[in-house]
Amino acid sequence: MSVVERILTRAVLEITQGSIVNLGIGLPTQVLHYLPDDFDAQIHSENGILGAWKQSAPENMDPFLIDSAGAYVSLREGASLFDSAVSFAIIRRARLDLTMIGAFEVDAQGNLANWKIPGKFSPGIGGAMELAQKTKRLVVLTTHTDKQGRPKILEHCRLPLTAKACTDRIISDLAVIDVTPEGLMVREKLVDISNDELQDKTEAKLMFTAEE
Amino acid sequence: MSVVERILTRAVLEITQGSIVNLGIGLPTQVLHYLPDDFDAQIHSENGILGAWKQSAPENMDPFLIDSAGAYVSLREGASLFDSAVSFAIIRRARLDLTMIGAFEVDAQGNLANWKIPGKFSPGIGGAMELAQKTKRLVVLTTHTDKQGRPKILEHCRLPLTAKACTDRIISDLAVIDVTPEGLMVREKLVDISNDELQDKTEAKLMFTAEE
Amino acid sequence: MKKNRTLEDAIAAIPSGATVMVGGFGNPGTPFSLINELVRQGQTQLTLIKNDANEPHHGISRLIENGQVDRLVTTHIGLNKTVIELMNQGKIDVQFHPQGMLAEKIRTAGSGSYGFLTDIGLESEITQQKDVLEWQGQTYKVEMALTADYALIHAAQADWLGNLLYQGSAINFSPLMAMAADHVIVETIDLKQPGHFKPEHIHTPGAFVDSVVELKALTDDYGILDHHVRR
Amino acid sequence: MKKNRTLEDAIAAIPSGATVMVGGFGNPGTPFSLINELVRQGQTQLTLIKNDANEPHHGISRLIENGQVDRLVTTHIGLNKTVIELMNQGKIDVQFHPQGMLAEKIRTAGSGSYGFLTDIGLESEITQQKDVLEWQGQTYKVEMALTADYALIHAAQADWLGNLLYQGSAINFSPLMAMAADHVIVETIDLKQPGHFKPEHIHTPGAFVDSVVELKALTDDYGILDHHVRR
Repeated sequence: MSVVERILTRAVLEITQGSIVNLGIGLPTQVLHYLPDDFDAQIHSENGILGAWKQSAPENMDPFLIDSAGAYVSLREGASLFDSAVSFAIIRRARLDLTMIGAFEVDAQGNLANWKIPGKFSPGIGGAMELAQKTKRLVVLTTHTDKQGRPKILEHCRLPLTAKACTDRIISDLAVIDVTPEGLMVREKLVDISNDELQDKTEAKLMFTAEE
Repeated sequence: MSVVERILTRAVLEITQGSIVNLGIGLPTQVLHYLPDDFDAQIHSENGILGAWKQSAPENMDPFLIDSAGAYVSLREGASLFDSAVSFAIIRRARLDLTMIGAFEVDAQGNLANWKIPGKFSPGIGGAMELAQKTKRLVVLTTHTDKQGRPKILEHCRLPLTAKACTDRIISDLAVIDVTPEGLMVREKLVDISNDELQDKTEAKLMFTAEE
Repeated sequence: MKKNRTLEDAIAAIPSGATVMVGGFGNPGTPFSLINELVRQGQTQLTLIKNDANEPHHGISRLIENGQVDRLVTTHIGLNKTVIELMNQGKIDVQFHPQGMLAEKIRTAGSGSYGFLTDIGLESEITQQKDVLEWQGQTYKVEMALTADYALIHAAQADWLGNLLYQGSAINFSPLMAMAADHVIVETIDLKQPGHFKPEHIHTPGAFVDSVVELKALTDDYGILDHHVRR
Repeated sequence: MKKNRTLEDAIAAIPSGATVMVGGFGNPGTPFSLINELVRQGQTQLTLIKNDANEPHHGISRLIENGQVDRLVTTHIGLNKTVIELMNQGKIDVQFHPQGMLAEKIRTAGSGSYGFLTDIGLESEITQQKDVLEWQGQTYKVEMALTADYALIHAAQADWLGNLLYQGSAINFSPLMAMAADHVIVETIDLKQPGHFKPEHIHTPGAFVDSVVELKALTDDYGILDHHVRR
């Protein structure tokens, strides 16, 4: 299983029956394809969809129906379509049960940085700030380290923040980690790795549950 | 012709082809019934209608379709229905060409008072304040004097104002009077009355066009 | 997730002392069945937010006449002499707003914002100095968002995901209140399966709705009021 | 009043230097035909307001690449490397807003208000101290309304009174921009007589629309972008 597949396979378990879920650009949008076809969840896309679903075959693809990342999607029964103001009203009124979102950096306080690398990458904020600040439950999907092998889970974020203290859980290719008032608590390991090895790949101090 | 009929018969001439018009509660709502059946105007009702039209026969009356005064109305071809926020967006964005509105008092500066008589009558503001403040052209329909024969067209309004300097024209049962930077200018007389008699029934100083 | 509830259960969730938004402009859009159940259950000390007070012995006027309402936030109650009388006797506290301001205060809450800047009524007696803001060279009135614990909504059609469609002039405040209230209770005579409606035709997406009550019939309350028929 | 205009006449009304809102989120809702005519006519020094910059050589990217745009107000241009490059070279001034803030700034203008109070981004680097308001014991960011001289809108269907219906995810910013701009120009492939649409299905009432251009065909611009098809 690839690193990405490992994250997505675990991420899909976060979605509970009957919930309303936003899947951010990048890794999260791919979670949709890991959901069973009959799964009872409503996918919100901030460009104005509640009830987005997997892409149709090319002959049925609707050029006027994309998700927020630009990929063509279909609609489930019971889907609704609306303008961007209503779409963000759903977000800011905390009517989303869950948002999964990507990260450049996430830290021990649950701070998230995912929109800007000054001088290098600044394509704009998109919907990330409102999703991070207002969703009931925010789960960050990220590789545990960057391409150079440097930790992405930090003691304190160094990049401009998307939102403060917004993250509830981090799912990396190595572990599932909760942000708790005491700090980062490792809940599951997704590979065969010792506590010390996992800590080595993480800048922030990790806590491990008693039974491990 | 009754006093009311005289006002309404003149008022209907204010509505130009293709215009968007709000008819306020009271005398103005009755103007609708003086419009020719094929007249090209869109009647806006602030409870969420553009394209309201004359009441249907009882057997076709829709209990879910009223104007802002509570009277059942019908819809013209091309009518649209929307929520109260959009309805007042139309008003505040000055997309109405004309509003006709009732008055307790109107004065030489075009100030209008039509919502409150302190200690006596205060059923609420309704949509009057926004209509008066934001419509491109505001025409006041009013009897020239009140039931006790006292002038309603004053030098300065004494009641709490609905909006300042909002009135463009006053149509009473006696005359059509424009609010101009110089003061009130009588444009037409609707009955056989001398300038002096008309001035006697009016507190504000009236101007008369040269040819009279 | 199915949002169907019985009339009794849906209304029983509302505690005394709650702030309750009620859809409707006059009769159209007034959720008479939800209101009548609230009369039957008898919760008290309510704050109601509605465009008007309906007409005597009808709609929210029944709640007010029954002594269940401490406070009414509204725009115009000219068609209800009974409530005007109760207001004049000091038996109910009535707060008036310009109609579009009430709509926008509710929508502002519904969009997750806290207030907006306007010039409506800025120079009138409805504006108190404490609400006036000098900001970057201009003068505004600040209108604060209006939230509520519950909203009672009549929809012409719904599905059990909570997607709502309104009809006629019954739309009015309902989509705004559905966005603004923490718990949204809807009545409808026409409950369909999800997928029945074209997604573009849905006025209120189900995300905003918590409970849907299917009515067995529309009572006489919903019918034509004779005195509004033109002779 | 008939609002039908030719493509050429409708766009010729826009002067150089104008502020122009453009509907669309990615391809859906982008009024490619109106934009391509604006490229052809060559007005310059434009300020554009759009969710994104489309993709290279497509939609508003053509206006930007053609040097007609001084300033872009947007939320995310990650799918347009060409415009990112022009921004980094200082050839276009780009102002970013959080997506829902951009939507709400436009809707606030569209509702005739002047600004709103929010907490989005209040503690982030996007908030400057000059925009922070202490008001009745709370701290807010003031977001000011965003108006425009013109809006360019793609509607799936329209009538010649200017009533508009959108489809799919092509709704996005269009109804908000139609409310907010002083002059609203609409393109549609499907122009009907008034009365064709159910009044409850109309997304934008004709009161907000000034010109309707009937398209003879939807060009390739409106079709599927192969690189967004999942392999």
